[in-house]
Amino acid sequence: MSDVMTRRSAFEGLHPIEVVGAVTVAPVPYGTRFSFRGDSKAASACSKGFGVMLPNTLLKAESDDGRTAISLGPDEWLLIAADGEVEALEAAIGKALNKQHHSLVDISHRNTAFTVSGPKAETLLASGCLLDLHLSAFPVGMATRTIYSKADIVLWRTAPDTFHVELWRSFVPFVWGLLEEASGEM
Amino acid sequence: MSMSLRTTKTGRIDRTRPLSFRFDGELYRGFHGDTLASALLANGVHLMGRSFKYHRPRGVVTAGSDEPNALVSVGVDAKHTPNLRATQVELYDGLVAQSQNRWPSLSFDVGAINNLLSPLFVAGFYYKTFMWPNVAWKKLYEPIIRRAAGLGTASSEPDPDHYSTRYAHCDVMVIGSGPAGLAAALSAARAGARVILCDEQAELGGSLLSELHASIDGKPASQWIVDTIAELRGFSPTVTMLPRTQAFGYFAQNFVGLVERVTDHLAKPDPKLPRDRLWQVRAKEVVIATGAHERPLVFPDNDRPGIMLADAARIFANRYGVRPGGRAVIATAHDSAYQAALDLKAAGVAIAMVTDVRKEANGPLPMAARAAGIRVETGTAITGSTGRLRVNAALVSKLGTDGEEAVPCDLILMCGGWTPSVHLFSQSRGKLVFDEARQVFIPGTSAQAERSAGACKGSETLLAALEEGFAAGHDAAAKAGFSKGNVKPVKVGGVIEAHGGFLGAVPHPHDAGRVKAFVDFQNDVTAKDIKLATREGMRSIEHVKRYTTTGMATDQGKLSNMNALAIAAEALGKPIPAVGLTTFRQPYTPISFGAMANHSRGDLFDPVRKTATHAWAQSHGAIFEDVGLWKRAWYFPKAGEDMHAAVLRECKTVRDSAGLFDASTLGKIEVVGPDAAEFMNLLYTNPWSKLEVGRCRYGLMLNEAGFVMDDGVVGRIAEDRFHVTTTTGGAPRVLNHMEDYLQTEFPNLKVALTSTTEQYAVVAVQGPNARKIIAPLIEGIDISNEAMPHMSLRLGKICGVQTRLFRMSFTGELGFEVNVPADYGQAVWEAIWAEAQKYEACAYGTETMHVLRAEKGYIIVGQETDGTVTPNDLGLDWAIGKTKADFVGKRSLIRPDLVKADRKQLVGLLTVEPQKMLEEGAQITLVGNPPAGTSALGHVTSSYQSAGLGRSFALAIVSAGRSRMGETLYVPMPDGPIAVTVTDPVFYDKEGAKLHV
Amino acid sequence: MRFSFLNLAKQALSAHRHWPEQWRFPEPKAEYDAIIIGAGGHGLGTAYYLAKEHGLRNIAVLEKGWLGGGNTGRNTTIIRSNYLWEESQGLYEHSVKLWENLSEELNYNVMYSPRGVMMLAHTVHDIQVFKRHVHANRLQGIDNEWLTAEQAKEFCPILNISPNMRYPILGAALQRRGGTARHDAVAWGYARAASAMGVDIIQNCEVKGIRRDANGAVTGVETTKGFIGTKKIGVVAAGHTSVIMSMADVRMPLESYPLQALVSEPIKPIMPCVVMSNTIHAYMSQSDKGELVIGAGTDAYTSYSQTGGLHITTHTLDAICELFPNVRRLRMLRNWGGIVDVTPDRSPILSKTPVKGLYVNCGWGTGGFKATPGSANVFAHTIAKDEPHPINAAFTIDRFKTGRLIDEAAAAAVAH
Amino acid sequence: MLLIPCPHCGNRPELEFRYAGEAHIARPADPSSTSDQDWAEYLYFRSNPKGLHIERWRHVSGCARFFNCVRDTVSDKILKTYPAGQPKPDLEALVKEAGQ
Repeated sequence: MSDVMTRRSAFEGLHPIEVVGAVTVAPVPYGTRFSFRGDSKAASACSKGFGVMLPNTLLKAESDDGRTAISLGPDEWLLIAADGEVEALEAAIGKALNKQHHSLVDISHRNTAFTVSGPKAETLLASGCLLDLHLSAFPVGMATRTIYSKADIVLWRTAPDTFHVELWRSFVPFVWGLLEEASGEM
Repeated sequence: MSMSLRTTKTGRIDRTRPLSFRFDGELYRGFHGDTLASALLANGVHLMGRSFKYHRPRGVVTAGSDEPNALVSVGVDAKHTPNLRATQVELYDGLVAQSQNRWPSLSFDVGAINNLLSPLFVAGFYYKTFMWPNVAWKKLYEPIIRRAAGLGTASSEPDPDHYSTRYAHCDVMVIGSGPAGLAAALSAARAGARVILCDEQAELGGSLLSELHASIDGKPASQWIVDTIAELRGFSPTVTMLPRTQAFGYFAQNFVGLVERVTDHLAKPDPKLPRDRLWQVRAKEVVIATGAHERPLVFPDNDRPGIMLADAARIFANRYGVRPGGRAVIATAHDSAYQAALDLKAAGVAIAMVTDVRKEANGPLPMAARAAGIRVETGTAITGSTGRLRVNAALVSKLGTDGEEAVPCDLILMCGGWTPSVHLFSQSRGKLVFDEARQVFIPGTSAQAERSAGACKGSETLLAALEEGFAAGHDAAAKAGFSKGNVKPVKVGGVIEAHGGFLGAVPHPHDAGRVKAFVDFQNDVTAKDIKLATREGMRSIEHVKRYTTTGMATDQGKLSNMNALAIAAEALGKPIPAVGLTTFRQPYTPISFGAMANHSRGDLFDPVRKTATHAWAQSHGAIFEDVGLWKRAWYFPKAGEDMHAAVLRECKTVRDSAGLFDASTLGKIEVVGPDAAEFMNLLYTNPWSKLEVGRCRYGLMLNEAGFVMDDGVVGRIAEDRFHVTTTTGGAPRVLNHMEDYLQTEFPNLKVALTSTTEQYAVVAVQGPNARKIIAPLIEGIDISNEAMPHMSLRLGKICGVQTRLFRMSFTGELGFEVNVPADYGQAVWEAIWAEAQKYEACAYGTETMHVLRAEKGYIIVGQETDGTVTPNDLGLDWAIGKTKADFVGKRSLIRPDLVKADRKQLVGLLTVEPQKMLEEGAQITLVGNPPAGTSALGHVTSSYQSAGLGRSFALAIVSAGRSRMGETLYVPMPDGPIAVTVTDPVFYDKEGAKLHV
Repeated sequence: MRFSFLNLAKQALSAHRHWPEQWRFPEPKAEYDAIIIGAGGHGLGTAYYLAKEHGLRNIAVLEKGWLGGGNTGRNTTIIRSNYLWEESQGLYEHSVKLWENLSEELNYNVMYSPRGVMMLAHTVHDIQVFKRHVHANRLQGIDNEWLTAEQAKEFCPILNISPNMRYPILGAALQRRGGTARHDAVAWGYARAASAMGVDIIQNCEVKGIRRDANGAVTGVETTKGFIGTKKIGVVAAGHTSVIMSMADVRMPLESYPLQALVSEPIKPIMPCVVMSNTIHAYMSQSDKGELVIGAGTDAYTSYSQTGGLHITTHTLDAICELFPNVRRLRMLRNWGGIVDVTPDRSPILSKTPVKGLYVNCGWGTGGFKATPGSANVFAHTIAKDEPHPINAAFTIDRFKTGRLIDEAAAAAVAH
Repeated sequence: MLLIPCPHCGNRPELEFRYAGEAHIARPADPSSTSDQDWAEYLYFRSNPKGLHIERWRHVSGCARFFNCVRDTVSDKILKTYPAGQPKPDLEALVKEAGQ
C-alpha cells in the first residue's frame, strides 16, 4: 500500500476524553467499510464472500474474527473489516454475488468511528442521543442509525458498557466537542 | 437588626451555618437553608418590590414558585440575572441581590406617580389615547412607556455559564415530591419500574416540609420523608431523584421537559458543571402530583408589604424558622388558615383575630383555634388596610354592615381556598371538569398515559394524597409492565380535615369604582378592571385576560386566574364553567434561554464541517466562507492583498499556468444497479443510456415543477455504476429527492444510492499546465489528450493511492479533478502542490472559481437560478434528452407560464464604461431613471472584474434576453443609472478550444 | 363613544362606568349581502372596508370562537414590505401605507411602531439575496438599505457581530418603516369600527356547510346558529381555509402547520428594533411591556393542534442566544402556537374561486399580520366588485395551474 | 417531539424523521397526457384535513425508508404506519380500533 502517503485521521488534534472510573472516548483504528445494498438473497450471497452472516433481522450486528455486518435497513448493511482489505473483499463479495443485483460501495474514508466505554457511557451519550440506551431497550449486539445532536451516527453496543459509534469524518470535531463538554458532568 | 424574628424550635435551616448577603447594598445575615425571602423576613424586611403598572410597594405574598411581587436581580456584571423570585433564590454566603422596577430606590420610587394617576390608568386605557398627533406614538408616548415598563434589567455582557441537556427514559415519571409524589415514586420503584421523580424545591417533601404535627405509619412526617428518600435511593440507578428541577412542559406522547438548577444555589460552582440542565424525558407513564396553590382574597388594598398568604406565613415559621410579623390578622374562607393561626401562635406571633367570610366555621380546625384562645369572627371580612411601606392595620367589617374596625397589626394573612395545579394535565391536552361542590377545576378525561394524585386532583387530605399516590404509582408501573408487589394501606395521624373556599371579590362597604382590590398583584389588575372589561364587550375570558392583562404576568395567573374568572362570570351573569379558563401554556414557571439553547452555542452551535485539505488552506492564509455547514476556502490573499487583488491574481495564474482548488464539498452519490441508467434518465434532463463507460456528462436536475434545482458532472464508472456530483448546498436535498422517487414512484427499478461525498477528497487542477503537473504522479493512466479526452474519467493511482481521475473543467481551461480516499487528501494535495510550484501555479478559492466559470457563461444553481428558472431560460435546452418520454419536471416545462416569450433569459452584460462594476442583485430596466413602480426586465446574477478581459463583466437574467443581443439597457443605482450592453453569456474561448488541449 | 384623552378623563370622574360595548352581540339575521367567515384581523378588516369604502352595510362576520382569537392574537406582530417580487411588494407596501394612520382611521391605538426591521446576512449567498431585495425595493419606491455589520450593530447595539461566531454577520438589509403593532388592538379596532357601521359580528358561530344553488352559485351557510342566506361569501379562515373550502368542494394548494412563538419575562428596553435571520432561523423584537417577542419557522408536519415540539423552541432560542449573547440568562415566560396555512410558493391567495360568489383570502403562512390592512382593503374590493383589485390580481388560485408562481422562498437554496 | 412508529425500526423520536407531505398522491403514469389542471392538482393541491391525515415520512436518520402514516391532525396521535407502496387503509376501521 502507499506508505509514501501519510493518512490523516479525522481525530487529529482532538484532546483525549477520559473521566477516570466513569467514561472514556477513544478513536477506533482505521478499517475497511462498505455500504452493501441488496435483497435478502443478495445478502446471503454476500455473507459467503464477506465471511460473516449479514443479519436478516433489522438493527443487528454480527461479528466474527474482526469483521462485522450490521443490518441498518431492510436492504442496507454496513460491513466493517480490518484496514487494507478493500480490494480483496470487493473481489470476494463480487464473486459470491456474480451478476446478482446488489450495490457495494467503499466508504472506508467516509465513515470513521470511536468507542464510548465505562459505567457512565450511557449517560454521556444521553447528552445528544435520544434513544433509550438502557440494556433492556438497547441490548448488546443491537446497532442502528440514529442521531447524536445535529450529526447522524450508527450506534452499536458491543458490550454492556461499551458503544461503537460510526459517523462521517467531517462531523467528528462537532461530536467530539459536545462529548468533551458533556464529560465534565460525568 | 437582631435575629429576634427567628423562631426557637421550628425550621429546617442550619443554625450552625450563618451566611451573609446583600440586598440593595445593605448587609444582612441568614442561615444555610434560608431562601432570600425567608432571610429578609428574618431581618424584618418586607418591602421587596414594586408592582408593574402603579409601582405600588410590595412584599412577599407566597413562599414558593408562584411569587408575583418579590422579584429580584441576583449576581453582578455578566452573571446578573433579573426577575428571580426571592422565594426561590437559595441563600449562599456572599449572595448579592437587587430590587427592581424602581427609581431611585425601593422605598422612594418616582414611578409611584402612576398610582396617583390610577383613575386614568385603568385597564386598556392605552388603546383609548396616545393617538394624537399621528407620529406622537412612536416619537413621544412609546419611548416613555417602554422606559417605565419592564421589571429587571438584562446584563450587558455575554453569559459566562454553560448549559447542558440530557435525554432520559423511564417507565414512570413522577412530577412533584409532596406526599402524593413520594408515595407514587415508592410504589412504582417497589414494583421494579424505572422512576424519575422531580420537584421544583431544593428539598423533596413538598407540603410535608412545613408539617409539624402529621404522622405517617406512626412516624413524624419529617422522618417519613427521610426514610422514603433513603428507600428510593436504595433502588438507584433505576430511581433518579431530581430536586431543584422544574417540570415545565408536557409535550406529545409523554415527552416531558424538566430544567434542573444545577449551580445557582452555590457560591463557587465547579466550572465544569452546567448552570442549568434541560432534561428531555420520554416516559411510558406519568404521575402528576403537583399539589395546589393557595388563593388570595380580593379585598380593597390587599397588596401592602406584610400581607401574604396564610400557608406562606406557616411555611416561613415551620420550615424556615421565621416569624413574618409580631401581630397578625387573618382573613379566610377555608379551615386551613386556622392551622396557620395555631402554628404561628405557637411560634410566638400574636393572632389578633381570624375573620371568616363564611357565616359559620365549626369545623375541627376553627374549634381548635377557638380552644387555643384565638378570637374568631365569622361572617366577617377584611375590607381594607393601612400602612405605606408596611401594613399597620387591617380594616375589619361584618358582612352586610357599613362599619369598619381598624385592628392594628404588622401582618395580614389571607386564604381564599386552594386551586388544584392542573397546568401540566392541561398541557397534556387532558380535558378539565368543574367540580361544583368544591368550586374548582380538576382533571377530567386524559389524552395521554398519565394520572393525577393528591391536591392537584382536588383531594383535600394527607391520607387521600398518600393513598392516591401509592395507587397511582402502582397503576403506572403496572401499565409499564411492572406489577410486582401490592399497595399496602397507610395510616395517618395528627392532621385535621380542612374544607371551604371563596371565589371572586370579597363584599365591602366602599364604592367598588373607587377602591383597588387586587386580583393580579404583579400586573396591578383590580376587580373593577375586570368589570370594566366585561362592560366594554370583552365577554370571552381570553378577551378579559388580554384587555386587563390579568394572568399575563410572570406568575401566569397562578394566584389570580380563578378569582378573575369568578368576577368576570358574575359580571356576565354566567356560571363559572360556562366562562372557562384561558389556555395553560408551557413553561409552568419561567426557564432560562440558556437551558433551552443548552450545548448549542459557539462552535457547537452547528457542526463545522472541514475538508481534508482545510489545515493546508489555513496554513497558506486562506480566508474561509460558510457554505451550508462547510467551511470553504474563499480566497488566498498574499501579503497586502485584499480579496479583489487576490482574486485577480488567482484568475490570471489559472488562465496563464494552473491553479489548485478544493472541490471536496460537492455532493457525491454512487448510483449502482442494472437500472442505474434508466433511473438517471428519470431524475435528470439529460440522456444517459448511451454514455460510454469512462465518459462524463454535465447533468441538469429539475424539480417536478420544471425549475432547475441542482446540477453537476456525472461520470459512468461502469455499465451499472454512475459517480454523480451535486452542488455543495444541494447534496442532502438531491439524495433525499432521489430516494423519494426511487422508493415511492419507481420502486421496481433495480438501483441503489449511496452517499460518497466524504469518501473522496477532490483536488481540482485547472489550467494549461494541469496535465504537466499531475503527469509525474499518475500511475496506470494515459492522460494524454487522445487517450483521455475532455469529459472522461479513468481509474488508476496517484502517488500510489487509488484514484478516480476525472478530466473536466469548471474554468474553461484544461482541467482534471483528482478524487482520492479522503484521509489521503492532504498528502496528495501536497504532492500535487509540490509539482505545481515548478509552474508557479497557485491555490485558488471559491471566489476565483466563480469568476472563471462566469467568464465561460457557466451557471451556479442558487445564484443564476432562484427556484423559478427553467433550462430554456438558461439556454440549457441542449442538456434535455429530446427523445426521452419522461423525466422529473418535463411535464411542467410546457405549462403556459413556462413557455411565455417574455421569460427572463440568461445573458451577458458589459457596462458601457469598462471599469464600472455592476452590483449583484441590481435591477435592469429599459430606461435610465425609471419612475417608482416600474417593472424590472431582470436582475444581475453575477458581476466580477475579469483579469482576462481587463474589465468588468456580468451575467444576468433578462426578459426575452436572447432577443436583445447588442441592445443597451440600464441598471438604475442610487447615484445614477449605469448603461449596459446585452451580450452572449460566454466571454472567454467561445469555441471551447482550450478544453481540448 | 369616541376614544380620546378627554373622554378617558371624563369617564375617570364616574369610575369608567359609562364606556359602551366596543362591538354589538347580535343574533344572526336570515340574510346578508355578504358574509365573511373568520373574525381575525383580515376578516374584520374586510368587513370594515366593505362598509366604509363600498357602502355594503348588511354584512356579517362569523367567528367559531372569539374574535381575534386565531393567528391575529398569536403572532409576533412584525410589519415590513421589503419582499422580493413586485407583486408582493405592491401588496405589502399597500399595507404599510395603511398601517401608518390606522390608529387615526379606527380611532383605536394600534400602536404602530416603525422601529426598523433588519434582515441579517450570514453568508456570501445571503448578501446576494438581500442586496437583490434592496435593489428591487428601490425600484418600487420601497425603503430598504444595506448596512455593514458595524452599522447593523449601531442600529441594534446588543447584536453580536463577532467574527468568530459560527455564522458571522456580514451585513444586513434594514427597512426603517418596518416595525411592530399591537395585534389585539388591530382586531378590536376593526371590530369596533365595523360594528359601529352596522356590520354584525357573530362570535361562537361555527360554519358547518356552504349551500349552493342548481348552477353552483353560493346561497348561504349552515352554522351552529342555523342557516344564514347570502350570495357572497369571503373565506378568511387562515389555518382552517381548507376545511371551509372543502364545504364547497374546492381543493386548495394549502397545508396548515403549527407556528410557535414565545415571550421572555419583561425587562427594561434593550431591543430597539426587529431583527430577523433566515439562515439561523429566528427573529426577535421587544414589546412595549418589555417582553422579548421571539419566533422562527413552523413545526415539521401539518397540524391543527395549535401547539408544537420542544425541539422547535430550543432551536429558536439557541439562534437567539447566538445573535444576542446577553439574553442567555433571561427566561422564557410563555410559549404558544397558532395554525398557519402555507402555499407552495409562500405567497398568499386573494382571489375569486371556481364557485360563483365564493371568494378566498388565505395562504399568508408565517407572515400574515403585516398584511392585515392591505389584504382586507383589496379583498373587500374583490368581493364588492366581483373582480380583483390590480394589487391582488396576481394572487389567484389559478397561478398554480399556469406556473406563474410568486416564490418568496426563492433563492433560499445555497448551492455553489 | 412526536414518537413515530417506523414500520421497520419501531418507535423513534421525530428528530430522526423528515415529513414528506400527503400520501397516496401518485405521480400520473403518463405525465405528458395529463391536463394542466390535473398536473397542478398532483403538484400543489392537498386535502389538508382537520382530522385523520394519511401522510408520508422518511426515517432519514434510521432505516432511511419512506413510509406512510395515519395521524389525527388535531391530537397529533398516530393511528397506524405502513411501508410505502401498500394500499390506503380503511380509516373507519382504524378509528373504531383506536376507539377501544
